[in-house]
Amino acid sequence: MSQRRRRAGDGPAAQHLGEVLPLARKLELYYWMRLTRTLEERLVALYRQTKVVGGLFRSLGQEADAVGSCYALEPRDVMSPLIRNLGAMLVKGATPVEVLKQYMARGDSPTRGRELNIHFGDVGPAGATRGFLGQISPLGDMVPVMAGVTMSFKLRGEDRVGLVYVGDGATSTGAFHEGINFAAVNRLPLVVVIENNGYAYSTPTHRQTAAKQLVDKAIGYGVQGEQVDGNDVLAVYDVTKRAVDRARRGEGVSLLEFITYRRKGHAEHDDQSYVPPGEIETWAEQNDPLDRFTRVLLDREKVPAAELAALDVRVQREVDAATDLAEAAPLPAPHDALVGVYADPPAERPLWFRAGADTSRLGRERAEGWGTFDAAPGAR
Amino acid sequence: MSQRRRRAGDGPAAQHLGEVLPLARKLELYYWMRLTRTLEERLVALYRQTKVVGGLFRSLGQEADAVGSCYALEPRDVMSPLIRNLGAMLVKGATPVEVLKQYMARGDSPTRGRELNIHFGDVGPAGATRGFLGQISPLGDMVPVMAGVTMSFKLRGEDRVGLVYVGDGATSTGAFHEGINFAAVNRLPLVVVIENNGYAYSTPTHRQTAAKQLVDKAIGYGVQGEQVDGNDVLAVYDVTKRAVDRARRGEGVSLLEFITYRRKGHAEHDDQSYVPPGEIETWAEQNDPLDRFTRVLLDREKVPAAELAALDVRVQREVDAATDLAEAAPLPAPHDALVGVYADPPAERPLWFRAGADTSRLGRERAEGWGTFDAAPGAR
Amino acid sequence: MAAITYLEAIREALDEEMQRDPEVFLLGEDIGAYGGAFKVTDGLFAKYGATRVIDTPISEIAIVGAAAGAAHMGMRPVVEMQFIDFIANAYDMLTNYVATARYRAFLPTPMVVRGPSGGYVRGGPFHSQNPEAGFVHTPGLKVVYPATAEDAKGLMKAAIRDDDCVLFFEHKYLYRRIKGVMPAGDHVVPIGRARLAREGTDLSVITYAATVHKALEAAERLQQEDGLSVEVLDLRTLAPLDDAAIFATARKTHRVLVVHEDTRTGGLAGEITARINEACFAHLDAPVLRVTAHDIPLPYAPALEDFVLPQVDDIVTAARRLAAW
Amino acid sequence: MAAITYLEAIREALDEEMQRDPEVFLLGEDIGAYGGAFKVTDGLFAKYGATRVIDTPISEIAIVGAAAGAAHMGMRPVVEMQFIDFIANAYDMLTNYVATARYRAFLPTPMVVRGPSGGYVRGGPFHSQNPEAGFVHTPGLKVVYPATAEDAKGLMKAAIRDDDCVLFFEHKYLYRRIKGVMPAGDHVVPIGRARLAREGTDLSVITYAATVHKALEAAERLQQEDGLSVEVLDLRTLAPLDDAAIFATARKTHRVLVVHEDTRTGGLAGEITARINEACFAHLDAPVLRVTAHDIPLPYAPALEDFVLPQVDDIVTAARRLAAW
Ligand SMILES: Cc1ncc(C[n+]2csc(CCOP(=O)(O)OP(=O)(O)O)c2C)c(N)n1
Ligand SMILES: Cc1ncc(C[n+]2csc(CCOP(=O)(O)OP(=O)(O)O)c2C)c(N)n1
Ligand SMILES: [Mg+2]
Ligand SMILES: [Mg+2]
Repeated sequence: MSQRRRRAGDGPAAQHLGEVLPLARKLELYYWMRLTRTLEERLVALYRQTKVVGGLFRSLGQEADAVGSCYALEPRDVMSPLIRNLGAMLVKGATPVEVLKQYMARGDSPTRGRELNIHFGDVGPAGATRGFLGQISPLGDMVPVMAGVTMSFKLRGEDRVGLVYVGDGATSTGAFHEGINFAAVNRLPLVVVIENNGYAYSTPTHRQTAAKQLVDKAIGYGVQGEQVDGNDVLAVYDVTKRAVDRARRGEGVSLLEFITYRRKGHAEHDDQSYVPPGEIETWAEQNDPLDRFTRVLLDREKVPAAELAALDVRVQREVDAATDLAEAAPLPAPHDALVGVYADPPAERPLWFRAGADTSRLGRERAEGWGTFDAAPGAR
Repeated sequence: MSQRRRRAGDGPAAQHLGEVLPLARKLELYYWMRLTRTLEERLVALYRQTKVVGGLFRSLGQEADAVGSCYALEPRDVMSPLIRNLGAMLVKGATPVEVLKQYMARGDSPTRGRELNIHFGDVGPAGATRGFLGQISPLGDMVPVMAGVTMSFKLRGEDRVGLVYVGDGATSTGAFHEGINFAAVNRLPLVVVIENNGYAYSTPTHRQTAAKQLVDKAIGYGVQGEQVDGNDVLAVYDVTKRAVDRARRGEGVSLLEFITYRRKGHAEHDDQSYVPPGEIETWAEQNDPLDRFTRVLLDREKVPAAELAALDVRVQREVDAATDLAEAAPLPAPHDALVGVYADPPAERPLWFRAGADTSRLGRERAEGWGTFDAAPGAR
Repeated sequence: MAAITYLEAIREALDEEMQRDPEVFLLGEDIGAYGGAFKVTDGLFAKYGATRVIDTPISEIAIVGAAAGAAHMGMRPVVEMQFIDFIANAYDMLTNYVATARYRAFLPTPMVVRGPSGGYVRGGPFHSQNPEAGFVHTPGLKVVYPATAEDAKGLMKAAIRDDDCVLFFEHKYLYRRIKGVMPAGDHVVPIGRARLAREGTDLSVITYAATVHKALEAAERLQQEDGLSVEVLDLRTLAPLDDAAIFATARKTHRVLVVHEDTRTGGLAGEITARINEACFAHLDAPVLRVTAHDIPLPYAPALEDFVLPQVDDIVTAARRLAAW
Repeated sequence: MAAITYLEAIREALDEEMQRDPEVFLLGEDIGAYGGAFKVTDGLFAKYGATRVIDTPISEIAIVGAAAGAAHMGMRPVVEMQFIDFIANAYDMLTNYVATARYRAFLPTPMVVRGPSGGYVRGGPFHSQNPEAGFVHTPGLKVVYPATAEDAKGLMKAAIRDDDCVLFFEHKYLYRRIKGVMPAGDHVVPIGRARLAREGTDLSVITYAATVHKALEAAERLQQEDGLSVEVLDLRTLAPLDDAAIFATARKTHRVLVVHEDTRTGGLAGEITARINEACFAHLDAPVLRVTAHDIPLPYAPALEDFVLPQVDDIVTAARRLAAW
């Protein structure tokens, strides 16, 4: 049942769904990958200016896997990202200004300054929400939650699919195991993606599991398994789209393993002293997903270099504009902390020793629109 | 890597380690299986007389798997049983009188009335302890604990092996997953046995996992996997002994799946209404492990029927004697509850409103021998 | 109408809410055809089928996490822990994921986690627990623990309708031992309000769950033997605590005994004592006293369990000391 | 001798104990060559090798469970949670398995679970927690939470030598912010004894961990601005609590403020209040007051975090009210 390479389950004559994408859509993939990288580079600059509150997490070298996989989803589908899935979030409609405001802990950021970095989401009814779920830090937990999200699709007969990312490290958690098993037994429309980027913080994958490859776990859960080159955006799209289609057809869970590489440290502060010399350089030179895809577009698809350059400029402008907006955004007001732990009561009262706390506004603090920050998908 | 049937990893010419056992040892296997069954029947009688405190758990029809596997261990090895592994505990040196006192919550039972049924153990240094660990109720937890026990063997260079049982149901727990993965990565000398008896309480195995067979999980953990007929005591011994030998040779973890059947309900109160009609009867008539092994002994090994009958009588006498001892055993004194939550302080003080509590004896309550109930292995 | 047991009252609430709201569904181990370890869901599988009464693998993390995911999407899952003791396995999911979902991500998570709790039944250390303290300590969760059949039904209906996660502890000692006649109509008991189980003037016992009945028994004895008039407040909801009711009884009798079955250190009685001390200090004629279990894992043998857990005699002893202060 | 940081003091304790006792070994995520997320174990892998400083998969259940198994066999594992927040994943293993092992099975389980805890560092809801309350509530566990570099070292050495499981909370705000000169020789601070951090006569602040430093700052201000003499008791050990020290300060000043960084409801301050109320009722001139975090998951933005957590100003405000009672 576990397939070592892509498409074995779909018959030998199956099309490569990535390669047959129209050029316009391939250029969209390029756009999202470039946007991911440029936005992260901007975050690095802001981080160095100490404008980022807390840590900064990069997905350098993994843009293809995040973008290519999420691109296989429909707007009504729901995706659950992890810290290296900025690209997937952008594809799903998260905007650069949201991301920047989050990292800078602004008062009108998607979580109003309550949560870190890209821990934010927008889920609910199809159409009304963009369909990505805010992660929490404890690894693996999103797998059971996404089992529940997709269970709701199945119970209600909705034509929606879920996709959840985990790292190689997170496969060691009990939550991952219980979640994928639960989804498998109930044949839920869920795609579980393992991004094997070689490391969990400092721990190499062979200290995380004794399995030869992580996709070998598929058979033990009785689900379809496929492994793919995670730095080939079209291959990632191909394998994910097939898994999404299977889920949509009611064929249950797939476990996909993307082979990729984390070129930056766990977070910006990590000096990667544990990485064997030359390893990062080799991946950077020979296996950068943007370089690879650029070559495909230039050489095979005959896209004029100027067209890609124009996209790069567009991305740069968008990130500049988003940065201006984010930097001008207000910080949260302290008393905002009191609102919304429960639906009822809608706000906590400040403790008595906080005599100075301004509570006069608490009544109207819980506006009707108090949900996700309401930047529409078009607002990107 | 995952082997569907026994011995595939050991070359085609490998001996059947069960079949080549000397007759005297085969008769020991018979003795332990018979003792397990007779002791449980006695417990049923006591339960009906309301002398058992709490529930009663049977292993009827699973005696071969518990006895045959544990028989593959050396006295210095450590085994962690579950609720259906009374047979394994007896092989490891637990005595009928200990079991009876536990079930009747006597004051000199192995846990002095603190824990239920067969939740008791005796582990520590080789030689000084019998080598079985007291289970707790939350399923799966003993797998990580046994990873730690076997890690101590490896770190200290001790020639000892661990074996841990889980049910088909317990394979769904996060603890099972984290524990076997941890053991696999560290190549610990641990044998993990899944007793697939068809049900977890009322839940059939196909509602527990979508895998075709539970041994399919082995490859995902990078460990050796073997499946065996759990009602064939010699086959169980054979497969387990090979796994134990591999562990002892430093070849790491094995995952064994025993196919068996739980003929009684989850506990005595369970009416098994969820079992398809005829299923239990079929297993009882065609696949009772004691019947099957009796036939092997009579037909193939040419043991005189009278010899087996004599063993049965011996077992009956031992269980009778143990019952007399257990019924005469004292109930725990109430203030015994206060002793030994911590090494220091050695006892809690009674709360002030317990004016009547006799605390005069607390000082000497924590005797030097305050460890496991000190019935020597020979005392069986 | 005939009286029904505490357990039947819970079942009736589940049934009525499933009838009323198609988004309500049940999730848990062996709750389907088998009806659950204690038969709380008995008959519901037959009535509502496998899509609304869903048997799960032995996976408390996944059960709670999946309930949260479905709840985000507008469903109203009711999860059974086969024994509440196993809620410890889902502690991360409940305290880190579920409890924070609304606050950190504005995600509604209307779900109920229910299960048989408590001791006095010779269940031993892993089938007798009262794990409420850790969850009352977690902002974002609500906690209820009914003592009567009427409240078991009414609070379950309120819990299912609540827009946040409610932990619903059911005392297994009470399941079949007590009965009540259900009020007619849509009987909903609001979360957050205590119940005055017995009026009195000399001292107050504040408690919840099985020890409500022990307190009532003690109160009766104290009335008869000592002529003491004991008020008994049944908290019913543990988070949020009903401060108004707690303070009212403290200010009325000036002597308060807090009783719970849970262990002493870090149990809820400390929190209640602190609140009374803060808000009613001038009204107290005596210290707030606590009758609780000893700080010991609950042993199995009857003599040991009875020693560790609070008994009617203990409440009587403590009340006498309080009255004599 | 030169002063070393709180973090270095912990490392020194680990190093000395590993040197002293070959049964001591370390287990955790990224603690080997990398030296741990906060570099607490930096250098120990190089010194003791891969059999005594063991990197693990991301498996808190397994890490804690394996430590228990090794401890049963006579080893002395010291486990790191990369952030203490993830101890929630091992809640079942710690509270059900580890805490009960000695009592139910007479199994020694000498192990330490340590990890970076606490807020004031913009860590957000999952990298700032203070989960001590749930464990102080669990019979069978010991809990320490040092506030000084000296105690960090001395308590770690005591924890490793203790014959039961000790949870060792390290405040990450203090890791590199405070220093101390280590006493010469085998510096062991006994578990279960509080430390008088400042003597005073008008009122007492009882606290632990990072808020010890906030309390000391407040005490200084109260001395200067109000002429109030404030005693500050640093609990250091949370389980078992040092009743003698708590009662002594309460009986001395007659006014007690309990301060902690943890959320209010169900936090340790309630337990401490209840104990003082029980044992020192006649000595109290005012109610025991609590300064704690708000009952809110800890938000990330500085303005929000600072609002939720207790600050020096809050202690000053509360102390003034207490003094004026
Ligand atoms: C349950 C849990 N334990 C530990 C951590 C700390 N932690 C955060 S990220 C990380 C490594 C994650 O590695 P992986 O899953 O491979 O994802 P990657 O960062 O490589 O994308 C660890 C150990 C955590 N977040 N959750
Ligand atoms: C974590 C946990 N969840 C639920 C239970 C309740 N429970 C006790 S036994 C059991 C079924 C076990 O089935 P299996 O593992 O197949 O073992 P078997 O009884 O068949 O030997 C369940 C659900 C438990 N003990 N632990
Ligand atoms: Mg990784
Ligand atoms: Mg089973």
